[in-house]
Amino acid sequence: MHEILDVIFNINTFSAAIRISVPLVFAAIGGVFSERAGIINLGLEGMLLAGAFAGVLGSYLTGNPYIGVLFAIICGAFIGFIFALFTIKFEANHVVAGVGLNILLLGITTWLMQILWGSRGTSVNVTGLNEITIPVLSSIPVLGKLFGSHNILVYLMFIVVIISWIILFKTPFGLRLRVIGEHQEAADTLGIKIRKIQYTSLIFSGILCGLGGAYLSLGHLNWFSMNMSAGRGYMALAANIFGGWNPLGAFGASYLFAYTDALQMRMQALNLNVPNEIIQMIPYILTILVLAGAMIRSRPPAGLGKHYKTNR
Amino acid sequence: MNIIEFRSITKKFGDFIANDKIDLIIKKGEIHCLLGENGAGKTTLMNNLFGLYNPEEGEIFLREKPCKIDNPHKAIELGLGMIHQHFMLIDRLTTTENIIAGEEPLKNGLVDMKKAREQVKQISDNYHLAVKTDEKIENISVGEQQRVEILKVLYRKAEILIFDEPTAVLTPQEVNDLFTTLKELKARGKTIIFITHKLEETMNISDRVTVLRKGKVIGTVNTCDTSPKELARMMVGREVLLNVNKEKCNIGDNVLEVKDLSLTGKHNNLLLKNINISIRKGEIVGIAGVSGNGQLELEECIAGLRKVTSGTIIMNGEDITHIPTGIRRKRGLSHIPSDRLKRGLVSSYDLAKNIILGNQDSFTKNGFLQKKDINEYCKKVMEKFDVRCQSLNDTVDNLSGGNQQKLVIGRELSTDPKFILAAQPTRGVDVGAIEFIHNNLLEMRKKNKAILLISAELEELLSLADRILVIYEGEIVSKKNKYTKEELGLLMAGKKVPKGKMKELEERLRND
Amino acid sequence: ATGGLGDKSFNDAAMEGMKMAKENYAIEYDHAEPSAITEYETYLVQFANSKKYDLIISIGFDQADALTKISERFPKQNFAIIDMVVFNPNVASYVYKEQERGFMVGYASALMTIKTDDVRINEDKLVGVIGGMKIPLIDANIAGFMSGVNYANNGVKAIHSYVNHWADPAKGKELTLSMYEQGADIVWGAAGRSGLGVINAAKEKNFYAIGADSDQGYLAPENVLTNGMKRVDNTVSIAIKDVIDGKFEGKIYSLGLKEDALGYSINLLPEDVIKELEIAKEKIIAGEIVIPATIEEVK
Amino acid sequence: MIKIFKKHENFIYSLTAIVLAFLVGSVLIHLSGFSVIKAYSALFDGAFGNVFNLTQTFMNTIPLIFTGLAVAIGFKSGLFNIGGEGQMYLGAFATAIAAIYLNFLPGYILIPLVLIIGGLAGSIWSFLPGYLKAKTGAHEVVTTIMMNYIGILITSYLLLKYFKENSPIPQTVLIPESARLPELIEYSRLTWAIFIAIFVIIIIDIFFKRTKLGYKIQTVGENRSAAEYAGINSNKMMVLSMMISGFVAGLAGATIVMGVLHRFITNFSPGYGFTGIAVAVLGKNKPWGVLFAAFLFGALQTGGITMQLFAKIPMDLMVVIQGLVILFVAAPILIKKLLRK
Ligand SMILES: Nc1ncnc2c1ncn2[C@@H]1O[C@H](COP(=O)(O)OP(=O)(O)OP(=O)(O)O)[C@@H](O)[C@H]1O
Ligand SMILES: Nc1ncnc2c1ncn2[C@@H]1O[C@H](COP(=O)(O)OP(=O)(O)OP(=O)(O)O)[C@@H](O)[C@H]1O
Ligand SMILES: [Mg+2]
Ligand SMILES: [Mg+2]
Repeated sequence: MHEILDVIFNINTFSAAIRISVPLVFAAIGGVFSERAGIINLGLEGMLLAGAFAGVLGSYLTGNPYIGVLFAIICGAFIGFIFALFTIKFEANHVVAGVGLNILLLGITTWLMQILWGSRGTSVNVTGLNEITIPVLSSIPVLGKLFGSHNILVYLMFIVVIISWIILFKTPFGLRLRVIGEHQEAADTLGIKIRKIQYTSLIFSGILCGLGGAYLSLGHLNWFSMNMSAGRGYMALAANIFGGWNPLGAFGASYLFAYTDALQMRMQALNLNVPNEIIQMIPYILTILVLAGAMIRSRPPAGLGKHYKTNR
Repeated sequence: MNIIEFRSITKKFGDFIANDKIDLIIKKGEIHCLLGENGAGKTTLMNNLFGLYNPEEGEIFLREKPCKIDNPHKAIELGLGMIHQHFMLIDRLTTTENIIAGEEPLKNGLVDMKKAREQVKQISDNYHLAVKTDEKIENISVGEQQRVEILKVLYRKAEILIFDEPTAVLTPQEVNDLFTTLKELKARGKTIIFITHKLEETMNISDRVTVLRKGKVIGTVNTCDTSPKELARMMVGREVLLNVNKEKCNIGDNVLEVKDLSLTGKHNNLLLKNINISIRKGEIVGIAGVSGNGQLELEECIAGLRKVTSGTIIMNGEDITHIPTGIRRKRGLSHIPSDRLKRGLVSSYDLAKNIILGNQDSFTKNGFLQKKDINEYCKKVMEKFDVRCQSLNDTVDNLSGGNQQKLVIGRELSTDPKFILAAQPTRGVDVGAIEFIHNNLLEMRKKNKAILLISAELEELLSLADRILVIYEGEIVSKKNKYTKEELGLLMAGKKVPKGKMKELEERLRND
Repeated sequence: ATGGLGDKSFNDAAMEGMKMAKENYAIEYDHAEPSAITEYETYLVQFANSKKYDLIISIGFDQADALTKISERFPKQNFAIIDMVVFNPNVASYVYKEQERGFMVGYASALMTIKTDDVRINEDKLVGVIGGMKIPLIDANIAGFMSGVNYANNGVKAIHSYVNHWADPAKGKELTLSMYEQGADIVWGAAGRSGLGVINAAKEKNFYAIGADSDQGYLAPENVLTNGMKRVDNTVSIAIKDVIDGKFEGKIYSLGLKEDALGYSINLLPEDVIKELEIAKEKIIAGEIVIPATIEEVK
Repeated sequence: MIKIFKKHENFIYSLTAIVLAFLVGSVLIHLSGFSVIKAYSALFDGAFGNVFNLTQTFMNTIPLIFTGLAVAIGFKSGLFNIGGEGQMYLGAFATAIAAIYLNFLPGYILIPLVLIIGGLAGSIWSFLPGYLKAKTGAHEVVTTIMMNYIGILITSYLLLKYFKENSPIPQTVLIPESARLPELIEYSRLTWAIFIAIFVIIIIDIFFKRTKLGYKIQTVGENRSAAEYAGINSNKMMVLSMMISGFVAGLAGATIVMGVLHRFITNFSPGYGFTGIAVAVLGKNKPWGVLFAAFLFGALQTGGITMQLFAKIPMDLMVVIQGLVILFVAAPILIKKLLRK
């Protein structure tokens, strides 16, 4: 029993959870910005994947992983824009557009991989992101272990969580965005430039997913692998909902998924007398229990999924 | 100065012409009333002005210069402000947030909420428009919501204010307050366009009146040169009976009894407090009150859409307090809901599918819906209740508001109910339709049905109800057979009628 | 098969075998990558129907059902299958005694993890193995690994876990790191493309990884201790040669250490360990050591 | 002419969208140095070129019909069931186990019985998300995603622990002949499942168009407040529609086991449950629309095989075209704009 408690409270578990959570957090907050703009985003999965691909491509072409990250950002922004174009301008059903985007991007990345690297499965290895050790912080006992040494995207993630929260709840942009997500017509009558804000928000969403993808391929590993997002986009969507369409909540939910996953990995190796599959289920069962039990009843943005047609 | 001039404005929706070559002049500093039936094109015209719609033809001159106003942002910059017919408020945001969104005071790039609050407070003091600055919209009354809407416009320093049917949801006292505000605005040099269906209000407040019918201008008159009768004729195109004929009826046994009904809300607040009502056969009992005082909750409790906290509801001698809605309907409840689009209709369904909503069981054989029966029945109801549409396969969202309401009423009155719960049955419908609906309700009364009429329209209550209960903050504060309008208004606003005044009022009643 | 091409392991090894054959015997080949189990049959029919091919090779155990049917339907066509048995006269089946290579790398790990003067080795007597998914074929490897560790009988323990995905290298890496944190300094990844994450983790934290199927040493020359070799490339190449030489036989080839189809690669293994391994290998081939194929039996 | 256009407006838009997707696809094919004509003729040939290919197209269509219907049914009550994958696994598993243990029954009893058992297993798996949504408001998107993972793990656990065939493969033994769906054409693996699929389409179509229960479920989806007003228990309806949805997803698994694989094997699905989402929305959540969309996907998938084999064009371009089809079909406004030009 104490073995289990040991892993539950082990600092390493918490620290691993930070690493595991990064792509989820980026994508989940990407989800927040999209859905606060009223656009249901099932395309997170594809956006993550594309970001991962673009990151590796950038690093492959230039040898500089930071340029890879820049590629991922640009790619994310572009896909965010395309998604906005379809869901807003062409009034596509958001769910369909998201699913379509996922399939499209899976196909494109795999296809390009064959052209570029001659393999459907994995790209060549490229230069990944280095860990950065923060001098003072890393020598403090617990905090140092948790936050002392990560690559830049991990630190960026923490910044993004806080900045996103500030943007959403403290800036004019955020206030307008929240108005739009609830009631586009009302936003219109307030003289708010709905389209501009929606597009900006979705592009931002794409950029965040791009960063999440870049973390997978450049931060955590240093190559691209077919379909390497492996369902993280859907988990991120769940985290966005679970977290109440709030960046802090999305972070919390992502971290919970990641923590239970890290826990599950460690418990597998304990040779407990519990079937391995049951241990692997822990993250999923726990999520359901928390969601059903915690009575977190945040409402989705009232205008989510709706199209607003102007008569102009 | 002609502050606004519409020149031959035409707006179409598909083939339907909502505004047909409208010419209209608004003078600076006047209160100009726009009058017209449902669907006459009033809102559409104003939306053209406010940049929400772009007209197909015509020009708008602002301050005697041609202006292309192609979005609300531009309209606001030009000093226009609009208080919309359907409130444009975000329930989950605070009043202040609602007011400042789009034009936020800044501090270091962030929204300066402190300053925002101060500014809102300042304007609200200045114009006597009291609002709680940090309360969420979902927690404030409709009257206060409207004040927020006005503040939104004033905050944006509008010079020209458009009010689209602002009085539909207000008590007489609130209407008076609003009119005071309007006069004050006018005194400070603002120009006001005021849309309403109500002739009396028009006579009261406006300097000039323009009547629209079927998308066309019928005429503009000076208010001092006209009369309600004339305006009504201009609106409808025929003489309208402004009063209903109510015959005496035989009142029978108790049909519905509500005993000590109480309801507490989420935060343990009392929404309804010891409500007692009894309604007999052949009787219309009215519930008067400003919306937001528990009418909706009462309606939902009686309909079985909400669990009561304590108390009993008895229908035809049977305790139905804990019986689900469906069974209540089978035992003879009919319900005209206050929000027809939210509750009473499924807007994506066609007419036939809507006509069986709530009666689906009676049109089912072995689990299958009987299409033929339904269509026949639907046709019959539509004929009887004059629901105008192109075909039974039309979806309801293609019907005009008045026709939608007639559909609901037709459905609910055709099932041979024992008890009719009619909530705001004429909300937002025009004079002609009101007349029709009132006659149908009286018809039901004549057939010995028991009717509970929940309404915010005093005229409606006074002319239809046999008895009126006034509800205020979840409590029945008064129960009488006869009231004057003033008295009702005071009671609805939670004010006691002063002793001396009471005598005078009773005197007047006797003389009536 | 599971994980798909680009795993730098099983599937790529099979492809390698094709290329080898092409070079050595001047053959032509086509290949296809089905994306679902239900598609195997469609592909096999398409290949067989075209009558262009002298040999059709199914890579991966889950093609057995499809191949059984198709080989009956096209009795004149030669087939081969890797990792599973199909009892038809026109099918050559190649199966491996997976536990044998598991044993070798497990034994090697146990011998290595006590050499604490190596910077990549810690004090803990713990080694690990990570499977792609919990399926019998992988479990045979794990069981072999555990037996090998037990055989060393030097107090070293083995832990094991599963990625539950053949192609999620990020998760493979995290799983490896979790083992490393728990004290394991040698981790074997038998997890398709997810296994690439195992090697990446070892490289990053500077401990030992063991590769699978092919020699993955080039991925991290300082950290890939050895590889649990499965010479799918040779097998494929030999199967092709048999057809060319007219020696094709529809029988079952059960391959292991003895045939050199399984084994370990030298990479970073020191002399003394290799010596021990060779002794054990002889004993296995001689039948003196019997290795269980399921984890339950090891326990 | 114009009248005909009006009547089939949506259909024409969808068709144009597909054409457009192929046009964009051809640019990509050309860019990567292949012959467009060769590619598309291989694709067409692979999907419809001969009887065998056609049967393979139909075979690939069947599971998508079921999972697509499952998603569509969820949508009818306003619920987004992403859990088709897990429900299908449970269905397949239960079907295989039941067929193996009930092998003494004659085919005419066994086949319908295990089919229903498969469906019910799917229902059971979808019950919890529906129930939690109704009782606690737990968002079904989150819970169904989690149930997918749990479902796949649990079938794998039960299989390995109790039901595994004696071989290194994670699969059950073959189900008895009597439980297998008869093939329509020898060797095609196109079985009676196609009729079951069409039968289910008809049933679902009638269910939502003609029955009271269907009407009630749909009303909840269209307007929950109105449904409650009409005395419809919306919680009950949501749970029910989730269970029907799960039942149909379970049938996807059952028919694969009974018609194609003849046993349960882990990892058997390439994501039919997820593709079902696209199929449902592409088919506008209408049963016959789902058939059309599933067939399109099945054809692309099957044709892609020939394209890959004989035109040597990577399968992934097929995936790209699938994605484009979905995107373009989702955006009729785009098509309208293009058509007007
Ligand atoms: N967006 C729209 N699309 C199509 N038709 C519309 C639209 N908006 C308004 N209409 C139609 O245009 C006509 C004029 O509507 P409008 O809202 O201007 O009437 P109104 O005079 O304001 O009536 P009410 O008193 O009911 O508010 C109506 O027939 C209405 O149904
Ligand atoms: N959104 C819409 N789209 C298409 N047609 C509409 C729309 N709204 C209204 N219409 C059509 O416009 C016509 C006029 O509607 P309108 O609201 O003006 O009716 P009305 O004359 O005011 O009747 P009522 O008094 O009963 O409301 C109706 O026949 C209706 O079908
Ligand atoms: Mg109207
Ligand atoms: Mg209006």
